Amino acid sequence: MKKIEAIIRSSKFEAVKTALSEIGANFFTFFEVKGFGKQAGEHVVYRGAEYDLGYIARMKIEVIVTNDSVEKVSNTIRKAAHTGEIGDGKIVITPIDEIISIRTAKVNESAL
Amino acid sequence: MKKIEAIIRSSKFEAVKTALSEIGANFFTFFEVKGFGKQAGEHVVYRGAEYDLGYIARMKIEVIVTNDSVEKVSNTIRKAAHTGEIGDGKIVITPIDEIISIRTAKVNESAL
Amino acid sequence: MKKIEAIIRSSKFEAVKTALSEIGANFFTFFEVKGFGKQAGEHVVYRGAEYDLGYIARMKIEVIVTNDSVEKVSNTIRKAAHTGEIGDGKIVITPIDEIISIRTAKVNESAL
Amino acid sequence: MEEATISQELFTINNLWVMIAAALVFIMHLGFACVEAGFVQKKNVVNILFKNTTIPAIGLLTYALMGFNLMYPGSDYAGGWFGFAGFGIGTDEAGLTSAYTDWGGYTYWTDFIFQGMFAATCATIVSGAVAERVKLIPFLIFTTLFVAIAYPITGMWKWGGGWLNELGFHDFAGSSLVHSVGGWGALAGAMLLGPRKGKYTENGVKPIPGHSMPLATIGVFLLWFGWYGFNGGSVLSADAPTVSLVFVTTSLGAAAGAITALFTAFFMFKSYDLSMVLNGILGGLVGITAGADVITPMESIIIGGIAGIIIPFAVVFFDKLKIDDPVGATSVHLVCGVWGTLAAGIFGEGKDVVAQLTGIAAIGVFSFAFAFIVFYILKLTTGIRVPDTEEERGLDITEHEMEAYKMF
Amino acid sequence: MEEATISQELFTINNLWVMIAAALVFIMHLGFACVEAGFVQKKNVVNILFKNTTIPAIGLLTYALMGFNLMYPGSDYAGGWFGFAGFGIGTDEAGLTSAYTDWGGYTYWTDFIFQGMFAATCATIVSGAVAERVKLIPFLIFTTLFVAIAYPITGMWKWGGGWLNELGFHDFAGSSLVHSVGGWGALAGAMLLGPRKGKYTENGVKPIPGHSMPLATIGVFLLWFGWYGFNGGSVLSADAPTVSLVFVTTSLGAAAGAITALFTAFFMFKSYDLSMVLNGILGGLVGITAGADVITPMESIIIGGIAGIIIPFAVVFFDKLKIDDPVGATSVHLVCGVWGTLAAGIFGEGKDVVAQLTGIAAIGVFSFAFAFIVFYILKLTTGIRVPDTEEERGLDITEHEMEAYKMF
Amino acid sequence: MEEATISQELFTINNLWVMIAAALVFIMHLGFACVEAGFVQKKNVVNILFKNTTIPAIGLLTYALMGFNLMYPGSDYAGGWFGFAGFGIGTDEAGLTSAYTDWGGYTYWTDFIFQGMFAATCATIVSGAVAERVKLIPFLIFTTLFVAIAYPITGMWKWGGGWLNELGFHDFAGSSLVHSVGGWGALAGAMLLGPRKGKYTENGVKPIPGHSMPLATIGVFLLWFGWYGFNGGSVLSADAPTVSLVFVTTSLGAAAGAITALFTAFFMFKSYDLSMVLNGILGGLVGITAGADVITPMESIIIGGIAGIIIPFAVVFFDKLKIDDPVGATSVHLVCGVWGTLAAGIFGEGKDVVAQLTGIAAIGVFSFAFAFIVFYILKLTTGIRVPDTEEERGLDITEHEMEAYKMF
Ligand SMILES: Nc1ncnc2c1ncn2[C@@H]1O[C@H](COP(=O)(O)OP(=O)(O)O)[C@@H](O)[C@H]1O
Ligand SMILES: Nc1ncnc2c1ncn2[C@@H]1O[C@H](COP(=O)(O)OP(=O)(O)O)[C@@H](O)[C@H]1O
Ligand SMILES: Nc1ncnc2c1ncn2[C@@H]1O[C@H](COP(=O)(O)OP(=O)(O)O)[C@@H](O)[C@H]1O
Repeated sequence: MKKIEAIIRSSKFEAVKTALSEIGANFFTFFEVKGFGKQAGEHVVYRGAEYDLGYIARMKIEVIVTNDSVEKVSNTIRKAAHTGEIGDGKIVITPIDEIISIRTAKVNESAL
Repeated sequence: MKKIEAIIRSSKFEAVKTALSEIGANFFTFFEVKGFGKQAGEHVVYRGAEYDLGYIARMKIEVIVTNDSVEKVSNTIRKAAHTGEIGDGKIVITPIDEIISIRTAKVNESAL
Repeated sequence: MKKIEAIIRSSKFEAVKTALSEIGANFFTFFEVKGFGKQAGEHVVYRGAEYDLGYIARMKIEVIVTNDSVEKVSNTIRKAAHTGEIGDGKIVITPIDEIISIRTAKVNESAL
Repeated sequence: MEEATISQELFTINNLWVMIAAALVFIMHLGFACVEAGFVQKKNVVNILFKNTTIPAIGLLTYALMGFNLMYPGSDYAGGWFGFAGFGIGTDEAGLTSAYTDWGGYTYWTDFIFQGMFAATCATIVSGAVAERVKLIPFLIFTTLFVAIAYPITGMWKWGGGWLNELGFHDFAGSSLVHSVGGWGALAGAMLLGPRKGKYTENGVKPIPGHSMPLATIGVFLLWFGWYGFNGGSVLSADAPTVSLVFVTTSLGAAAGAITALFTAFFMFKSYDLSMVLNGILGGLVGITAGADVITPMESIIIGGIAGIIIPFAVVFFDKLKIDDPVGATSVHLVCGVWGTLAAGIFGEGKDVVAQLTGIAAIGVFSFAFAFIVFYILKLTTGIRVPDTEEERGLDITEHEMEAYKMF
Repeated sequence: MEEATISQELFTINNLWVMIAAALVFIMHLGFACVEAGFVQKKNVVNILFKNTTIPAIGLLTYALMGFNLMYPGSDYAGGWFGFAGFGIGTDEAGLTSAYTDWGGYTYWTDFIFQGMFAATCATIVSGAVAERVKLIPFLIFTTLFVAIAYPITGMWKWGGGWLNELGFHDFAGSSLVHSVGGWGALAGAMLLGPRKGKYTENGVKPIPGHSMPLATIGVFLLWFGWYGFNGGSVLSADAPTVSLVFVTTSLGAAAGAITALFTAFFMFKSYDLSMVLNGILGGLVGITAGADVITPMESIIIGGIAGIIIPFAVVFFDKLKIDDPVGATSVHLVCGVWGTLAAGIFGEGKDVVAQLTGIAAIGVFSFAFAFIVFYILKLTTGIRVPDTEEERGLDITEHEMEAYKMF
Repeated sequence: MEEATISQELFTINNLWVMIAAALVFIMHLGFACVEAGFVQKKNVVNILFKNTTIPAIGLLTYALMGFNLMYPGSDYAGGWFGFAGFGIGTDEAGLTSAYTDWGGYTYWTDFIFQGMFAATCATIVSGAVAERVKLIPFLIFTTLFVAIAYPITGMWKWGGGWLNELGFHDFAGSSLVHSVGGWGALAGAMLLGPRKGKYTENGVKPIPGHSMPLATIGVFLLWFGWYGFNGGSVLSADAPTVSLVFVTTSLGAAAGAITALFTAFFMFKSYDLSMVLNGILGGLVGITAGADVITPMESIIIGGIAGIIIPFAVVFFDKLKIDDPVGATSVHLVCGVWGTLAAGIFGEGKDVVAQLTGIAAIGVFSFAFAFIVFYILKLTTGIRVPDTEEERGLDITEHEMEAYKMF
């Protein structure tokens, strides 16, 4: 089993959600993050002084998937979150040892 | 060393915190996340249009533990966060290479 | 490739950001978390009852780095975030299987 | 009604001031809404705003339907205890002239609107104390009955010319008739509901902090602002010496309450506690209200100052009794309302402490009993408390399917 | 101008009340700012605040420059349809005496400031309906033209003594002249702009909830508060019977709107919807405004109550038409404004339904056409809608390079 | 005191207006609280609210204790520079009649409460400039001394009939006597404290944005609203021509300040900067305050407009000097206060620029010196700045053990 973490543009969240649900990946967790990257942060002016917020507001999505759906899910996210302009974000795939369902106490595949 | 990540109901956070402290696991990090899962999101009405928030507000807890306490900690979380109804959440155990204490520069077991 | 996760004092965020950019590590993701640890939470009084917030507001930084820069980056964070007083936080290094750039679809080193 | 004794000009001025005062009292409803919303948790904000928006509407409508005629039944008393001049409002030509009242102060319509704005405040006071756990509809039923029946009846005893008035009881603008009436209702509600989950633990009181201090502060300032209408308008004319004295005593009472609450809270809790200073201001205002017209500015500082000292002790006291009041309504309105009524007897020239105590007791017994019985019947029938799971998830989602903030 | 017929005292009182009323109308601009800011998404809050802060400034300045003299051209009419007394404001001694107006109500300056405060409200109404997607500068250009030209022209038809006044059209404080004028502008803007992205999907309406209910609630209360000046001041004197009646009808209209909107929304959506109660209050207030001086309190409950029932239907109706109005301005100001104008004809003694319908239609055609043409020209030239990417990221960052909240 | 020369009716009207004006000035304290809270970081919100809640309380109490009698010592002057009529307030029958003042405007109590509401504003101005780093208790000590001693002394020079009054210095409602006095205190405090950590870096100014633009906007609107009492009440009667002119000049000054600040900021920073528009409104209001009674509406547009242009330059100027003022108090109150005082001399008929400059200088020297010395002594004794770690963690937790928001 793998954990797929995607850092995407906040504005692409709805598109990714829809795309995931179309391939039947309805379970995931997400939260707001901020990112430094090649894309410059927001340029901001406040009371006469300009500055760069530095970061961009982004959304992080975490999905735990079985090994054989890793590629499908990560491809789906990538396509849905893609604009082609700098700042699209990254998908990171990390190993997991075990996943346990709190409700059923079942583990791994059967925990999903 | 392992990282235990638990995605639980926000309303169970206090119970989990108490349970963890009872077994001496006083160190952890947590933050708010939102989750899509089998449990339907909140049903919401706004100015005459109904919709589903889709997600549920949840809490994510991250604890780094030594290998031999993985089971105790994960069991403790599971029991404290359990209601038996859909939406209880998941516990994920992932490998870590190293943990370093910023204060002491010690690593692994002695970093905790 | 590795993921470096650092849980630091919020007040040290600017220092860490500057230190990272000095060594050329300009790409990372961060978000607010709360931490329980040896450092006691904020002591708070509200309408005549005292209590402990329990947690401390902290910042979590996540950087994906190539294997050979792990040490440089983690040392940099550690030094910049260091105060020597209890509550400085932890740096955790975890393995990753793959990182994909959403914009270019390139993987691993070339995804950064 | 006798011949008009004042000029049309004075009549117009007096009437104008009482109308403006009514508008100022109206803004107190926003003050209450902000204070209570600020002092509850984020997950119950829509619920408290819903109540505080609905209450003035219910208050005005029921007051038009029956409250006004219960409170001011004219000569149609049952021994000064009860009277009713019939449903609905309306007047003839006389109601619009300076002959309408003895002192020629204002028109019938002005009379109604000024009194109507007062009526709803006592229900609003209750809403703060029962916040975060009371069921919406039973609470609104309680509100309707409390505003339509209980408030006008005790109000009549004094302001309607009833038996307390005969007795020499003095309550200028309602430390008792408004604030402690609301406070007794709050106490009954909080007692019957029980505390919020997790407030009183084995390890003592676990505070449940309000979600927004700016909101609470806005509310307190708006209440103070509206109080110039509440007290100043209660002169029922624009009479320069009296109204201006009332402005001064009201202001100094509030200021003194702020400062003494600050120091008392500091000595008790070793902390500069904004929530206590805010409650101290309100305590000072409530305390000054019964006697604002009959005391000197120096006495107003003493009365308001004592109210500010009372507040932190009262908060701790109710917590000791495990009576959970999220916004401190019982401390502010009940305790300081009683104190203020007493103070008017102690400091007010020619006022009678015994009459004050009689009034406090009579109003207290009636209001508490009324509220207790209504809440109790509701508890047995509809239930008055939301299920634990709803309390945990918050009333905004469970009762209103809405979130107060959408910050992401 | 005839001889002064009233005493200096009455003149001073009348003038004082109209000035205070002007200040109350001013605070309505803060009310609008809060309602609209509360009902938009967090990412567009600075933008809406910017507009609502700029609009009263533009309104006052253009009204001084030309609006006042377009609306009150004196006897210098073109058949009661158009007149202009020249640029700028200023007066002689007579403008400051009780001889200034027939009824001796107030000075020239008071006249100007009271009317000037009204002027900007209609542009503010538009800003809510076009929120979250309109380009800033074209919108401000529209605002300037709408306030400087369109509002004064229809205003003159009635209040300036023009043809609608001759016809017996009754619009006491502006259900039509202010609210539906703003509402028609809002409709034109919302139609030409199109809905916000993602609002109307294949699966039906996807609500885009406002970011802060407390802010919206503060706004509604402040509007209600200011309405005492809006309606009460429109008596144009402190005349006790009329102003106090207006206070009562205004209050009961708002209260009735709240309660009927609550129940209507509950039966329609099975939910205690705070946003509907808030809109119900505003609907009740708008509804009562045309006839507040000529109806009984009981009738005001009916009129406000019907407005409260209309609101949820109107909101659903505009959503059916895919006309996206983030704050409900069209439902509140346009639909209830039309209803209120009609109601003044139905309930007001001696008022003429046909004249009311004529007024509604004439004002509607002119205001809608004016707004449509201006927005249309702007659409063809500067464009009126921000690019999709800016809409996604929010206008605060893209148009103002600023964030509304800095919560971290 | 001479015989009363006006009717009881006029006396009552005048008195009523000044009382209402006092209530409007009161609400300015909420305005200040909101502006300052909105412009500071989230971690310092409780602290600034605490100060802004405490300041009016301290102001009213010390003004009752001694301020009023320092500012209005009657005939008991030391050469027009200093006088003191003794501790406490109180009056006899005469103080409540129309004979109280020459113009028969109001009662002694009204006099006190209107002046008392003014007094605290100057300390509030300081609190904004020293926000986010000043120690609470030393600041409150400063406040007490500044309000109780410094403000009344310079106030007496003009309004108490002292030497500046003899000289022909004109400051209608306090561009100098209130705003620049506060501004000088702000400057002294900000200079002695030094900037917030991280504000001025090698790479230039690093802005520290305020945490809530809605809060700041609410504050500015409330200040504008209250200014109708501040300026309108300073007529000290309800005199129709003067008060209505003041309403117009005040409104147009604020409006012009908004628009010119908008464009100036746009040309300087290429951005539609809400914070500058808000400051522009305040600048316009401060600018208009000295001469609001002696200028024409057209001149008010010029004066307010110039103030709006000044604001962005002043903000940049103080940043150049590394004087860190989180809310812009020095730009708004000091710079525009000086400008407004000068403008009253330039535009006001029969006013004397030299007298204006003398007043500006004398008041400036005294106020700045007083504030500087008090802050300096406090710096040497208690210290005036919180430790760096407390500044980093925020004053809410470290000084108040409380959080402003509990959003989770
Ligand atoms: N090395 C990294 N470690 C962690 N997060 C990263 C890293 N590189 C990029 N990110 C995240 O991805 C976001 C997008 O990256 P950016 O370089 O701006 O554009 P792109 O993904 O198109 O190359 C960043 O804002 C940041 O949140
Ligand atoms: N595959 C997954 N990947 C990431 N998070 C998940 C996954 N499945 C569930 N979750 C998280 O767990 C929460 C609970 O899951 P849900 O299916 O609603 O109930 P249950 O855990 O009882 O089966 C979800 O809201 C989501 O945050
Ligand atoms: N075992 C752990 N698992 C997860 N997070 C931890 C763990 N231990 C500490 N932390 C995080 O690190 C922060 C600092 O730890 P603390 O024990 O207070 O001080 P120090 O790092 O100086 O030993 C905590 O607030 C918490 O967020």
